[in-house]
Amino acid sequence: MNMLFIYALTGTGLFFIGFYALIIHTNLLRKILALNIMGSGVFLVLISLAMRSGHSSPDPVSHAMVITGIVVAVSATALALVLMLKVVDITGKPDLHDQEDE
Amino acid sequence: MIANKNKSEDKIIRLLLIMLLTLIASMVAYAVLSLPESATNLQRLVDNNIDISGVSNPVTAVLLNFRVYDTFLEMVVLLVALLGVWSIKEVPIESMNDLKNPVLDTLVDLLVPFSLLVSIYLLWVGAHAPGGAFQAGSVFGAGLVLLMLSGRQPFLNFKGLPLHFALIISVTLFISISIYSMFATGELLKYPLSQASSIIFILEGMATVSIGLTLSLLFYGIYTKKKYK
Amino acid sequence: MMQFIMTLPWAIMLILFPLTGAIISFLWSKQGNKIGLVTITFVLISVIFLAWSIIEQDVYLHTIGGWDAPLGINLYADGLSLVMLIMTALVGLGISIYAISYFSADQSKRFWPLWLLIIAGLNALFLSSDIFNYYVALELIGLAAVSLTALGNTRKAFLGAMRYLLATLLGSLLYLFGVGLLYHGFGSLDIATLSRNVQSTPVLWVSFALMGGGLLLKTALFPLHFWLPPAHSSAPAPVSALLSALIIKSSFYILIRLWLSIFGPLGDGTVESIFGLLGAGAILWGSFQALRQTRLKLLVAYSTVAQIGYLFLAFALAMSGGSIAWNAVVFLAFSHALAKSAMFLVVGNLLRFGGHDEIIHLDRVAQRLPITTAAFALAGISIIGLPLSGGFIGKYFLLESALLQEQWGFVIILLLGSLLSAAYIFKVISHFFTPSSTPHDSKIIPANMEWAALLLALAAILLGLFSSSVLSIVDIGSPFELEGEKL
Amino acid sequence: MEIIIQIFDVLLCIVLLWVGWQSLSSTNLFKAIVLFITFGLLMAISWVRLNAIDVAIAEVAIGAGLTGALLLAALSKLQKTTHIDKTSHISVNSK
Repeated sequence: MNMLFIYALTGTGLFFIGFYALIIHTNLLRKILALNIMGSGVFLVLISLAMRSGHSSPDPVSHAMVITGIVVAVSATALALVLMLKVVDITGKPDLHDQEDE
Repeated sequence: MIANKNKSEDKIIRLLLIMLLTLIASMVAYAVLSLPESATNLQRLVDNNIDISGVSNPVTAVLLNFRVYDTFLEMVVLLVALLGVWSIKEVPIESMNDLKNPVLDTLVDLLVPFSLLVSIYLLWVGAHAPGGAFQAGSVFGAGLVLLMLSGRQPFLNFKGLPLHFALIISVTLFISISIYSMFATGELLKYPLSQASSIIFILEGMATVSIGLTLSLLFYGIYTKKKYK
Repeated sequence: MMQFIMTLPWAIMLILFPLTGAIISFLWSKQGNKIGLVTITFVLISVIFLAWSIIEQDVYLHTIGGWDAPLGINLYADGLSLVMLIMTALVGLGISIYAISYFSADQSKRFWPLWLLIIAGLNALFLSSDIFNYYVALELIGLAAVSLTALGNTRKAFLGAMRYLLATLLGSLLYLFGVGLLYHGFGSLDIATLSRNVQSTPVLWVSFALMGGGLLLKTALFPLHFWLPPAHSSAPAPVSALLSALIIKSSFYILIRLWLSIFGPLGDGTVESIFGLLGAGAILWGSFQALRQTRLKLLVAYSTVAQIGYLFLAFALAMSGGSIAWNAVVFLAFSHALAKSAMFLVVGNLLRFGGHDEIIHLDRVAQRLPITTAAFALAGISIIGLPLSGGFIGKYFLLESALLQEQWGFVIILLLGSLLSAAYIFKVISHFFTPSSTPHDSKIIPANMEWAALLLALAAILLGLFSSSVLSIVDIGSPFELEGEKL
Repeated sequence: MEIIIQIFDVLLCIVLLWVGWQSLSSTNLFKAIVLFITFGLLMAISWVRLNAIDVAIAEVAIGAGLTGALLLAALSKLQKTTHIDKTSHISVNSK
């Protein structure tokens, strides 16, 4: 087996570790961290599989996708954090459980 | 999730979740391992066309030429994120952050010009070596963030309409080049062969400015003192 | 002259107009209303001309940058994309007309750039034929939609927006993972190339599971709908309207596209059956929940959960029934977009009028807001699927398809679903006519807010009357023939 | 030489998973974020190993640097606000 596949497997592992954390944590900051780890997992899968070619250099389209993905991720993280701070402002705590819900 | 009503019930749910996710993860892993070792991707096509793309770094060729439309929309995503942050939270450009630290100050004095230098270098080499607008822009943005962390106000003398113009300069340039290319070549974002490298360079330069400013302002939106309404 | 007009790149203008409008409204925020209306009018004109040229000259195909797919990205519009674009422009116009009076000056400044960017994103998405480009467009739409949800500026709106953001980001990541695997498995991001390359391997089905899972979450199919009611019921009225009418359709559209050209031809019927079951579940659960609600806005939001179910029933029925069921999907999606946006605008009017949306406390609305009442009634007719409306055509096709295939379970679900939706719609309408036990003050509703709702509802009815011309548009490029059959 | 690289690969992957998991399970939020930044730097190392220098540069500046700064700024806000809101909580609720 090509050694590069272990990076792909690690990426898969990171994605699902993040997925698990996203579901069980109630703290919004942790949920945002979990989403970021999941994203890194996807990127790792993409980049490691890009190395499979016999060429000296890896596939540039995967790299371009990941660079785009990293910028999307940071934008989404910023929006999520601002929204989280707003939620904390109003409810006093960083989670989605609101006593005022009927 | 169901909160601490019942600890053991909670434990069972977690166990089931772990089992379910492990099952899915192993199926994904199986699929990944089943991929053949010889690649099926677009690398050969990129290699074959790189000579007429205007740059020699294949990643830059993909981002700024072959799939430049993705990058166009990506610039719009950055703008959306910033508009979103500004719409959720009023960001006062004028407010001062009182975080003076002499050690940090000296460090910042050195680091910020350095980051600007690195950013320009990355922009410059992007055409033929690793680097390009996204990297240059993010290094530029990181430099601005450092500046803010040291209590400096990079946007104090540069706000309002000029700042807004700087933020949209990249998307505006993409729109202009879209229109220009429709007239010049009849195809969206197709560059005339002789102008390809200069158009890519201008696009990258403006994208660097927009990315750097947007990323640092996204940070500023969180970092700055909140204002109660 | 006509020839010249037809050769103009209307599809590209559909993307560039709203982008330009968004930038101008960002720089010149005081004039947001005017810029917004002008932009949406241009979008509508572009759609009309694009439709005209597609009807005359067959499908639209444009290679961006002069690089043909799979190296580059192609814009592609057939009948299905065209109907989605028309839907976006019509609903967009209605919402824009409403929004000019709805928002305060401060909110309006934030609303217009983001809303115009959403229109640009939707148009880009419906015109694209590249799975990674879909991802970027989805993120664009998702982030803007979340920001607009938060514009509600209430406790519930922020909580709803936060939940929505987490759900939509998770959906995007699942989708992106699938894109990565599909790309490395079959060497392309272009749908047409992929449909030629794919084989039924583990990679194919795992990427479908990931992409499909992400898209179902974004489309809020039962039981992944948990984020929808809080977000759709707490956003400002025009935003609720655009969320329910347009945003969830964008991920659903990608799902149809992927299914028809990449995964469907290799499927063995399992996926369709699962979708059918989930759809049935959505119809029953959503309708029951809608019936239980005491607040009108939540009722309308749960009704969306139910209506999404119908879209997925069609998946199951199209398995062997073919194009009748797919036509049903188009009518259901289109008529739901028109009727549901009308309903949310009506709720917005009622909230402003009486300051609340408690159904039992509605106070002689019919006498005091006749246009709004008419809008709700007409939209209700389409949602229930009463004859001649757009919703009727959709449900009729579904029923016909189910009967032809002797799928009695689905027949019962369809009838039960209509009965339940009739129940919750009439429950609301009956309170429109009665005085409330606690009479309350009322505020004046600007005429354009009433008429925007009525026009959208009317369009939902007209859709049924013009069903044959819509059908002929949908057929262009035969989007519903599986790729295998085309060859 | 080959075997050393292979050992390095395996070690890096194990450390990535471990740091990722630690970051998500740490009880202390500050520690979680610091671990996340470490995770970003480790990711950058694996990008270099995978011949993705372009991605590595973007990762260091954005993944580790800017995202880390965003998270730390948010955390400091979070801790301030949750302290303040212990008192203002009631007034918010009674609205």
